[in-house]
Amino acid sequence: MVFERDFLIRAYRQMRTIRDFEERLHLEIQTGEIPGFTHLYSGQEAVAVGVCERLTDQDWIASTHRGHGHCIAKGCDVTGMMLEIYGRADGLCKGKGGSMHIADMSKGMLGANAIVGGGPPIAVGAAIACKVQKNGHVAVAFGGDGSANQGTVFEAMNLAVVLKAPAIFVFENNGYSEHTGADYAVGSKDIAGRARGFGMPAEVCDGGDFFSVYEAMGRATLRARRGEGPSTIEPRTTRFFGHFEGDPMLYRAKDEVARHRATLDCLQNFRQRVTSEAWLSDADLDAIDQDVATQIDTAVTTARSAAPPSPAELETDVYVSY
Amino acid sequence: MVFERDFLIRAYRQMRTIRDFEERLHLEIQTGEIPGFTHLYSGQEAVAVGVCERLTDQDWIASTHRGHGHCIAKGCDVTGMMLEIYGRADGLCKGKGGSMHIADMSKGMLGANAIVGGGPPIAVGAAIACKVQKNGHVAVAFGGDGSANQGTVFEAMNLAVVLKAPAIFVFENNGYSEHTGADYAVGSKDIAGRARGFGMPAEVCDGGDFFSVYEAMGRATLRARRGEGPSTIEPRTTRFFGHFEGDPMLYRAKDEVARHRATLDCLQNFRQRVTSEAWLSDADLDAIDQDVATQIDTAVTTARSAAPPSPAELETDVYVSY
Amino acid sequence: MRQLSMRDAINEALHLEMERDARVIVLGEDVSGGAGGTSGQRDAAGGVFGVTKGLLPRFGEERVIDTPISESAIVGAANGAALAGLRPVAELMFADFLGVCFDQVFNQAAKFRYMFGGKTACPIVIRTATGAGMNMGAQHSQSMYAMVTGVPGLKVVVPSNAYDAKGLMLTAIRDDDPVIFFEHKALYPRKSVVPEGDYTIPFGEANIVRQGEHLTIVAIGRMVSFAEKALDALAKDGITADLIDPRTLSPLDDETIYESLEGTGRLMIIDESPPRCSVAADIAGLVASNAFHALRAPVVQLTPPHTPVPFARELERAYIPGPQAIEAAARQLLKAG
Amino acid sequence: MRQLSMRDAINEALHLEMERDARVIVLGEDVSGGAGGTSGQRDAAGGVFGVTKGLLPRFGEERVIDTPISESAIVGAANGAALAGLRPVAELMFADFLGVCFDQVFNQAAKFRYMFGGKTACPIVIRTATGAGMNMGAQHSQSMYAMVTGVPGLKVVVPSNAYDAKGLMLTAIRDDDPVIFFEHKALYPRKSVVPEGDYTIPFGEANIVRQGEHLTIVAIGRMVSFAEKALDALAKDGITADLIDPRTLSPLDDETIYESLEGTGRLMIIDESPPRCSVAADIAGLVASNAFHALRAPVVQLTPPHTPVPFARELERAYIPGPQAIEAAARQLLKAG
Ligand SMILES: Cc1ncc(C[n+]2csc(CCOP(=O)(O)OP(=O)(O)O)c2C)c(N)n1
Ligand SMILES: Cc1ncc(C[n+]2csc(CCOP(=O)(O)OP(=O)(O)O)c2C)c(N)n1
Ligand SMILES: [Mg+2]
Ligand SMILES: [Mg+2]
Repeated sequence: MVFERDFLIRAYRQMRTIRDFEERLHLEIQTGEIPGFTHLYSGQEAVAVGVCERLTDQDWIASTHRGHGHCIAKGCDVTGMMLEIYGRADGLCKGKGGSMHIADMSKGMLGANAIVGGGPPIAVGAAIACKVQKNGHVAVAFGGDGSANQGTVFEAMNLAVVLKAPAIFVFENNGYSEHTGADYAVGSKDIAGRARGFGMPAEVCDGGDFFSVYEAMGRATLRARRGEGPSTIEPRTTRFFGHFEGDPMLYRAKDEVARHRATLDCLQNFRQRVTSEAWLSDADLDAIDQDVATQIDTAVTTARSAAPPSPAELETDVYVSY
Repeated sequence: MVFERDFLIRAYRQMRTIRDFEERLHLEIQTGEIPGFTHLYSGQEAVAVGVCERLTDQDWIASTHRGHGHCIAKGCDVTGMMLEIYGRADGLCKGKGGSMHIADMSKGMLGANAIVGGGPPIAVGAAIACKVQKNGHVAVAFGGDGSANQGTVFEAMNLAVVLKAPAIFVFENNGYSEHTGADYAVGSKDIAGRARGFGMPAEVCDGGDFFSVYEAMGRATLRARRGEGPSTIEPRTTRFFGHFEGDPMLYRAKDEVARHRATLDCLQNFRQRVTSEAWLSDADLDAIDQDVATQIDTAVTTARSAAPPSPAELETDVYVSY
Repeated sequence: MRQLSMRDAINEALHLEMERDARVIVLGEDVSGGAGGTSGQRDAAGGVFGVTKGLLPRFGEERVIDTPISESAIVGAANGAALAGLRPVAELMFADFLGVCFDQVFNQAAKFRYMFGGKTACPIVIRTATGAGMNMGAQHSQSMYAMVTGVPGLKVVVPSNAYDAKGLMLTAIRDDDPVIFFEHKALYPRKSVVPEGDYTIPFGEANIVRQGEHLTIVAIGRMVSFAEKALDALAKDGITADLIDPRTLSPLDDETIYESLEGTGRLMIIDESPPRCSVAADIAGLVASNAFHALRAPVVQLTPPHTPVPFARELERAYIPGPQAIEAAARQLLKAG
Repeated sequence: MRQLSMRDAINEALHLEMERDARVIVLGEDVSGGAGGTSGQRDAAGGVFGVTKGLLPRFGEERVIDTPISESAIVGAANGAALAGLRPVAELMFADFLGVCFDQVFNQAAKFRYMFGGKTACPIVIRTATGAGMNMGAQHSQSMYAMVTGVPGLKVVVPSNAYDAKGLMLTAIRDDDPVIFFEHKALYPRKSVVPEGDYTIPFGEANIVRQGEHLTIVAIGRMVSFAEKALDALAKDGITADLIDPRTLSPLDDETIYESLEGTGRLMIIDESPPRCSVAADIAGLVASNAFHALRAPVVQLTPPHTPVPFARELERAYIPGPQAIEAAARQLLKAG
């Protein structure tokens, strides 16, 4: 397997952007300036980017409460996102949605979703649209291990199989749903096996390794674009922060995050791989790091000083017409 | 395997009672005297009885829209049921429920259910109660092949696995959900495989053969009563009438029902088996047939002339107190 | 003039709009039927009430989609397909099944546009059978429209006759917002004059079914025909009323009600759903807030009692507000002051 | 006297009743937390709002049940366990999640007793966090109580303070009917005097929080404290009101409202949910029908607009009826005639 330099650079930049976005948010949240509650994606970057690098703006994704990574990977404007998270008038959703409801149809991003299991039926609908429109595009449903217990998700999976819809289910198994371990709540211990029970191919992959996710997604998109129906992939991954910002993580071993940061960091993994293969140099990557840091800083600075929505905005955008 | 005479007689009587109840209803419905719409169970008797002969009044079942067979097999009063289906004051539910809502807690019958997928979560709840009460009882969720696509059912299955609840899922695969074939709507072509995907043992059995169902249920109840958790069985069966009374069955091959009546009749199968094994004689069985015919006739006669509920009943039984 | 049943009128609207606009798809359980069956015959159902009959042969399997029993997936898929550019018409076989898919209705479809800052639309129609009167029991007979009328972002349609049903359905499919379209089971076979071809009825414009002077009656769905029967009886005593059929509950044409009240001063609302937080209560409340000075007597809310829908014929009959109850209540109201 | 937060008051009620009655179980997502975690620590959450903290260590895993994210199974299991003799308290983390389990609430729990001819009961409590004010966005901030108040067979409780919350929770668990218990997120940390030990507050008895002469204010949940603030300001101008907290919306103590209106003639209802088919509309409608002659001015329904709950601080603040809006509306109402 050989990868183009540009491809690798973009993939790394995307992952780094997510990481910086989230690590910075983690700090900014402590200032109290950011409203609501926020679920950070740090640690899982290889999944969002490994998946979305197989997609174009015309392909669709449906995301979750932990959606920032998916949004960035799918091409949403980073400053627009930051503005939205701060609840500003110029946010991607005019400040009306917030962290859990970022969407951008022009990028094929069907929306984060604050309802666990809300996204997969929507993704299958987008996949049906691709079929009707015969455009060769696909739709991806992101979900966590916890979402793999929600009935709506199974319905979506079966419907996709029945209709041979070009849908791909990505279950990011980060080991926890809120304060509960996947070992407990996922009775089968394995989500891929459930998907097979529904009649679709499914594979577990390494969510800490961009290339592993990218490869698995390649098989899934190929199948979907050929009209052969849906697939499932279950990347095993980890989150570096609590379920939401403020979570004391009493359910995790004290050193777990530190260990995972040391050993399961997908950005480190990526750097290691691409430099040891001599596909990219450390300098290449450092330059990206620099660049991204500036970009995120600008986004935060912009967002902090941006204007809130005017109260007149309260009653607009409910209907197209009423 | 040797069976007690009394056991066989009771099993046959139960199956015959269901058959006569339903075949008679099929006729009576044509008089226009029976309100609402009715789903007949004829053809599937071996399932209800094969399952319920493993249960006592202290075990629970949750039933479906096609519930008459389950009710009878679980011991509900046949005349009370007939009165209910006619909407009479002395019906099992005072005429307030009707065909799709017959229940009798004293018999461990948690209710028929007009919502596909309504019953399984309820059955799991009853199973949890058995666990809390440490009484060794179990709860069975009946459902059809169509119900195996409803998200609530999967949630119930996973929850039962997680809690090791003494629950048993019985998917009566009669090949159709309303006007749609299971081959189409059940994407995996197999329900048992789904159950395995959720982490519980599952087996397909012959729903036309009382003994096959009874054996499979034996394994499932043993496991449940031992505290080892839930199981699934998928009896393959057939219904002799339409989805509801009045269904012209355009989706079924013209001769399908006749063929199935000739070859897949669980009552004929049973008679054949027990007489060829010389466990019972034709005379034994004929006597039961006679007896049941009289019983059903009495039930219908009683129901036809029974009084309707008084309008004063409209506003009672909404709350225990309000 | 040609008469059509409400069933056929809606069917015709679906045909017309699918013909006109390739983005329209229909999906639901047994909307054609026969898939996976042994007869090989498709369109074996055309919907359990026959409303989607003939669509599959005409428009094919890709646009007329039979689904498993998975209501959350059905409505959710409609939502996703709408976001992706189609105009789906999803069938929810009975309105009572909102319980197994309500999230996709009120948290998703209703809120996308607002949450996403007005940058998208979700043009779906959810067609669903509503109402009591066929002894279908507590879980197949409910009038659920209050629950969706209360949800900002949804539009709610309850036609009372075949003519309106066709025109409102064409409006619904062309509307860019999510619409819940309630079809009363007892009205499906009821015929009225229905023109061929294309016509639309705007949302938010009540139909003044009759004009009169002594009271104002607002009736919803099937209750409109019952009110007409009652008014026929009352006419013999010279009692006449404005009979207002709102047709859409969201948006609601409350102005027409207020205007009528200026003349009559007396209001009766007839609603087939239980009384608490109902559309009847909603309208009574609106009037108490916005047309209080026009009122000359207490508002009468004629609804079933606060109970589930009973099964037995005698009980269900007592449950539903019928022509006689309406007539009696009207006479009572005219005495009140 | 001892002060407790509403969170701790409800927690205490749960402890007391689980102690007293072995049939009481608690189930829901993370009601203890830590199951399957790597720290080995159970009770790692005690509910995401901490309301069920300490129950697992005291009552064990069999009675304090952590579940997967499967709300239909949670409520359904509560139903089944209730039919089988237990008294389950199910936690629905946010009321907005009614969408994914509503069938088990309104088609099952609510209707068992009626459909089964009065021969059984379904004594469950569904505890759920309600309301806006924490910038949690459109899908985590709704006030859903109208939807369940409209359902015959359910009882609906919305406490406005810690004292009531404890007494109402004890009543709820002992009640033989299904109860939906809404806990406002913004009230969880709010303290009031809460006696130790056992006391119950009957359903269907409003609390007259203040007595006054110029108007009647009915306020629900968090709105009660806002109304108090407004009344404090109005008192400076000698304006006083009966402030009525219904505490339970079903059953509703409408009589107390009518009685108050006999004295004041003016009614304002403050409800945190959007206006259509809301509890505000319901009460306004009831008054229009049953206490019309007491009314001397149009009823004021003070609610958010017909929109989803917005995210941004400035918008959410404008969305929720606050003390200032209440004060202004009261002054307005006193001028109306
Ligand atoms: C229907 C529903 N139930 C519960 C919640 C509360 N909740 C939000 S995130 C979450 C855990 C999700 O776990 P998982 O799917 O593994 O995703 P992760 O948080 O690990 O990314 C829960 C229970 C919700 N938002 N929606
Ligand atoms: C939630 C819900 N969706 C749809 C229906 C309508 N409906 C009633 S029975 C049925 C088919 C059920 O098929 P299956 O589970 O195979 O049971 P069978 O009728 O074959 O016994 C359908 C779609 C319903 N009652 N509830
Ligand atoms: Mg997770
Ligand atoms: Mg079937």
